[in-house]
Amino acid sequence: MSKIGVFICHCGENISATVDVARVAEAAGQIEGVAFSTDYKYMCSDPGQTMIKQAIKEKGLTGVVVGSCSPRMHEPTFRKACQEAGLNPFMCEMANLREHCSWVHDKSEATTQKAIDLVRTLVEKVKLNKPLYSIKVPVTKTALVIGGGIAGIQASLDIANAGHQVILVERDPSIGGHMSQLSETFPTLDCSQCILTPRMVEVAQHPNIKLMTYAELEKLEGSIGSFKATIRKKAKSIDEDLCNGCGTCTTKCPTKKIPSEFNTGLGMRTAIYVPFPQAVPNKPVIDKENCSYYQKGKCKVCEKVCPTGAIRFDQEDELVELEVGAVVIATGFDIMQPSGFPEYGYGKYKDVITGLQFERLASASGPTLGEIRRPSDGKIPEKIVFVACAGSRDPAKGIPYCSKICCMYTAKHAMLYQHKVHHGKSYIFYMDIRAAGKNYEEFVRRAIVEDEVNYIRGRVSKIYEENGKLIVKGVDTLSSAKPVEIEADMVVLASAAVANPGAEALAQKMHVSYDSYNFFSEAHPKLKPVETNTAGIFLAGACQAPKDIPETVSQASGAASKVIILFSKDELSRDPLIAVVNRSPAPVFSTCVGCFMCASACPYQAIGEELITNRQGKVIKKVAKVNPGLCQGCGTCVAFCRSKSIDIQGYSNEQMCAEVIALLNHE
Amino acid sequence: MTEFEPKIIAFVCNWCTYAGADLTGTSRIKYAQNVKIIRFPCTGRIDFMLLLKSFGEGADGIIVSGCHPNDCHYTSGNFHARRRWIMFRGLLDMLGIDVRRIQYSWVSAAEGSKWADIVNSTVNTIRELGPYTEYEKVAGYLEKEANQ
Amino acid sequence: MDKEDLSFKVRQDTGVNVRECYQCGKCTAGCPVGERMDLRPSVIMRMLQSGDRASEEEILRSNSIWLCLTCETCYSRCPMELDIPKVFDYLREKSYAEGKVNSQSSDIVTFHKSFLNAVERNGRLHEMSLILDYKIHSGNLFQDIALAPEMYSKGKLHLLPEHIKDKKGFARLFKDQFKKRKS
Amino acid sequence: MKIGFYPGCSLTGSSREYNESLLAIAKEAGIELVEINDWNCCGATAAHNLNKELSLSLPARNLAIAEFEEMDELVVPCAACFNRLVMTQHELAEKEELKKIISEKLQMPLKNEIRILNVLQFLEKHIVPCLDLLVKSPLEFDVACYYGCLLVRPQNVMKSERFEDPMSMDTIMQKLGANPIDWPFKTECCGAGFSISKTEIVGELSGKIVRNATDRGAKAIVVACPMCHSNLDMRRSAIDNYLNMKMDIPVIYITQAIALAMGLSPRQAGIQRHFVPVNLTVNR
Repeated sequence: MSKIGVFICHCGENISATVDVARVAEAAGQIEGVAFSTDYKYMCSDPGQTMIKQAIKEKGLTGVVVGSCSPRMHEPTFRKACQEAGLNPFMCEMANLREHCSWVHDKSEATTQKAIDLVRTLVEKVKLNKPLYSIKVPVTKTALVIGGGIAGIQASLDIANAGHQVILVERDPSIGGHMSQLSETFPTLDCSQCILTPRMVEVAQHPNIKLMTYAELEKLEGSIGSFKATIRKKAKSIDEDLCNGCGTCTTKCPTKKIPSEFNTGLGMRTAIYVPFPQAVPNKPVIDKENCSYYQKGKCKVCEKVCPTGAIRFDQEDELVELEVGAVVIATGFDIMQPSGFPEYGYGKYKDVITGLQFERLASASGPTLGEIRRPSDGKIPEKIVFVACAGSRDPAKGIPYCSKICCMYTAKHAMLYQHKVHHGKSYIFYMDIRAAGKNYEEFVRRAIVEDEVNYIRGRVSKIYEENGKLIVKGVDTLSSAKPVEIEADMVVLASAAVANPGAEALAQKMHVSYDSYNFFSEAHPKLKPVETNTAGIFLAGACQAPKDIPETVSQASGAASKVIILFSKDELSRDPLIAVVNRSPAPVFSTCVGCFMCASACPYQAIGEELITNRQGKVIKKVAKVNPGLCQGCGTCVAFCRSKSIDIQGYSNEQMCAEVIALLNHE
Repeated sequence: MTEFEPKIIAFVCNWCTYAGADLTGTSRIKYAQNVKIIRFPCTGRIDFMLLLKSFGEGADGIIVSGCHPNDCHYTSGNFHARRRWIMFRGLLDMLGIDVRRIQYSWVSAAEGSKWADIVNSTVNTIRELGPYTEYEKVAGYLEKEANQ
Repeated sequence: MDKEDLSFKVRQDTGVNVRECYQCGKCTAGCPVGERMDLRPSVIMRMLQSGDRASEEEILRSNSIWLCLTCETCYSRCPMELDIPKVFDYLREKSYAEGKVNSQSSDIVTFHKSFLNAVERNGRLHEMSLILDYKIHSGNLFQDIALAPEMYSKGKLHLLPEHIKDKKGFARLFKDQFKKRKS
Repeated sequence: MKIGFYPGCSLTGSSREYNESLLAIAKEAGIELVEINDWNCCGATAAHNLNKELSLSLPARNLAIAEFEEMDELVVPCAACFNRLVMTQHELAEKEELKKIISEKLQMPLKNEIRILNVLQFLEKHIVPCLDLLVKSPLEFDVACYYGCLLVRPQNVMKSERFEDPMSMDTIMQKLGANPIDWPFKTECCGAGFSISKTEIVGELSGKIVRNATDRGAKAIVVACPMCHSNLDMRRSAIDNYLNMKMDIPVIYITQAIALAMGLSPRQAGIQRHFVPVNLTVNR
């Protein structure tokens, strides 16, 4: 005979404001098998927990139901409390009276009645709960970091320096990410590559870091502590051990007119190429789509000139399987192609460019060696217009959010322009200046006051070309919305920061959730900003939302420390809410008929065979057996089993039925 | 005369819809009291016999909701659920249960308002359909199932 | 929103919630007649947000609402997809009904009225009568005097109007339409 | 093939040539445009400036008539009329109540289902397919296709893709052998209904359009709207005043262009009715 304790929480006023908690506790007391029932202002508080512990001891409770917030919030808290009082933690269940009741309904009889129903349902369930013992999993102390931008670099270095193994996977031929494309960085105007490249080299040389460039995640299985990752190493068509990075091949390659991704199409590269001089690793790859050998079957110039004979045309993609204990996603962001802006003529007029393209123009390593020259005719622009919020804060273009970094980099762009073109005039059309950050506001003021950048508050409606000039039709909303028309030589659009094109697919491979803009979702907006809702997978940088460098670096270190904390233990305990095949005494052994429908349905290949033999060792019966190490407890097998021989601990058929019945029969 | 208040059970998965419904709460979006949630690890876990059971026990309507396609926390549970749901519809016809009494949907952890909409629209649909009365039929069927 | 606010009435009639406007000014920036307006589109949206009676009066008496060409450029580019032309339609109708038409716009309104008169009379627009009616009411007797003969010579003007047959049914459409107007 | 036809007031007067050329090319293509019986003025800008109900009831009457005559397509060559009719159909489709009121006022049933075609849609659907056969004397010169406001905006109702840089007219002109230039004023406003009341505004706005087209080497501006045409053609003096120089680029209707390409005589195309002399044989 079970003795259940029911504890109803007011959650301050959050529940008690719309639910008559006293009545809920009272009604719960009437339920058969309930030995104790009460309500209290804050069940999660110390006194609240003590109240539960005492009741368990004094009343000898066999099960506990806490009617309070969502189990996703406090289930661990209360289960721990029960454990401390000597009750098996899995004998404690929570009725969600806040998120699913008091917060979504108005104060009324029906609301209180619903609360009572929810509590009764869980009481009936907990009656059927069985003590469970968590499963121990060993921790593989190797971290997988996906993305080799500043976020991935920082996370890798931190984890590696803590003495753990790191595998850093980068999609492109070199690490460095967007930061390596930037000219100077706000608010200090120090050269981006000067501060980044040492870190890149450190990564390459670190004994604990295994670098895999030109590679992508193919598959991720398993769970926290013991993931199995499959990486696709795309064929670089060179033997990395033989190649010494002399660069002869890249200089000799006849196919020279390929728009360079690194220079955002403003410069050219060859078919066999190193994306940029400081690339890490500084070894080339062959771009098959553009290589005349792969396309037309002849050329092989690189092979002829290579002093070490490192070219491998027959090289194929390679799939590598890795055991890792944790994953850090640091895949960064992309910028919205302003082709969504017919009124601004991007793609139509050569001299309308994006902010990232301007970075390359301003960069000493860029196509113009740092001189601001417009793409169309190489002329130095006398008048330049910057358009902030090009795509951002623009629901009509599908991006209602603020990209956060544009205000600062646009101020920086204008500043750099003024420093390089002294007689030039620069204008920035903006809606608001968002410069919250250490020394940010001061930076913007400097641009306005000292560098005489002209800020005009208003959006641009149209940009068109008329005899060699770009006519920018804007407005000054701060002087009775006077229309402003500027004849500019060049226009820079601060195009919105968006999620990487591959983000959605990647999220699905790893089963982490993502928002409607395909940015990865953190586990809690405030208290778990680097965790995902999948244990053991963490977030760093702009893959979670637009971020500037300082923020990215701090989040990366945050993610790294989470990994290090995880690796500080040798084994983890996992919830035992997994599938089991029933066993019964001879001669039945199990109701399982060995059809293995379950095995075919299992997404984790967690179900194998078990042979039941008699004393003579003769096989009498073949039944299914769940491998507790692999089973994740989804329960798909349960729904498939026709003989009802397999069940999920904690979500058993019996328990679910009890819930259904309890929920429906209240009169 | 008071309006018919349907009894509706929601079978939802722990990772997407349950969290989505939590978000509805945190965003203080109001919806009808008629729907009560039972938490499952995954829609793949849901044995559709449980749905019949619910009708047998006097439910007027049911919501089944989990992760969007490809977003399943367990890779493919929601696909299995979908396939079984399609087979299950046939059975519903056989038992003369109006398919509209079951709302099959996807609600992610980020779709708090969508959850509220689904609840309210389902409640309205069921109100129009009126109470479900033929439990005996279902109960009978379930017994047969059990005895096999 | 106060039920007395003009913004409230605007929302009721047009479904446009002026609070959604965040004053980026893109509407004004692209407006073909923005330069000439006394109150530019974005300013009018701002004044509507204020809920200030004096501003509302100013809007209804403004020249801008009549200068608007309803070319829909503002609407097509508004980041918030606010139907500003629809708002202006409402403001014009109200301004006209309450006899608050700005003096500088009188010729525009006169033209519109003459146009409708011509239509009311014949069911179809007879350009000759339109021009005559307009000249009489606006007083610009000599404007376009050069144009008419050439139009006539090119067969673009008929001396006699075409009439539609169902005059009664058609008249019904105009019944009571302009009673509201104070004179 | 019979298709409903709503000429609208301008086509019976100031833009007769539009009407004439349209009917001429339809005839060539073997298409009969049936003028709907006893149609009335759509109310144009005037109505929706002064009186919402009229701005709906006037166009609605024509829709009702067309539906009564069991037309499933209604061609409305005048861009202004087209805009009013489509906007009305849209508004009434959204507001069932309003539709009832208007329908009662009309004392006519109103299904509000008829498909309304503007001239470009009509040409694309019914004329373009047979152009290859009918084009006799290709127009081999640069043209500036000018769409104006009413054919493309509001884009959510007009369902216009590329509303900033429409191409439908350009493609048709290409089929006629002409070379449509890429220019930024395709959908800028010409001054519309201010032709008479605020001529100086028309002078400025149309002036900018005419100048840009000329600067970019167009030999003619092609239009599909009587208001645009009268502003760019009949108001040329106001334009010249604004630009203080004489602009002689002619303005022709797309239908006239087709007529000429089909080898019809300038007279059949109504060319002689223009204020700005059209002489397009120059650089053949």
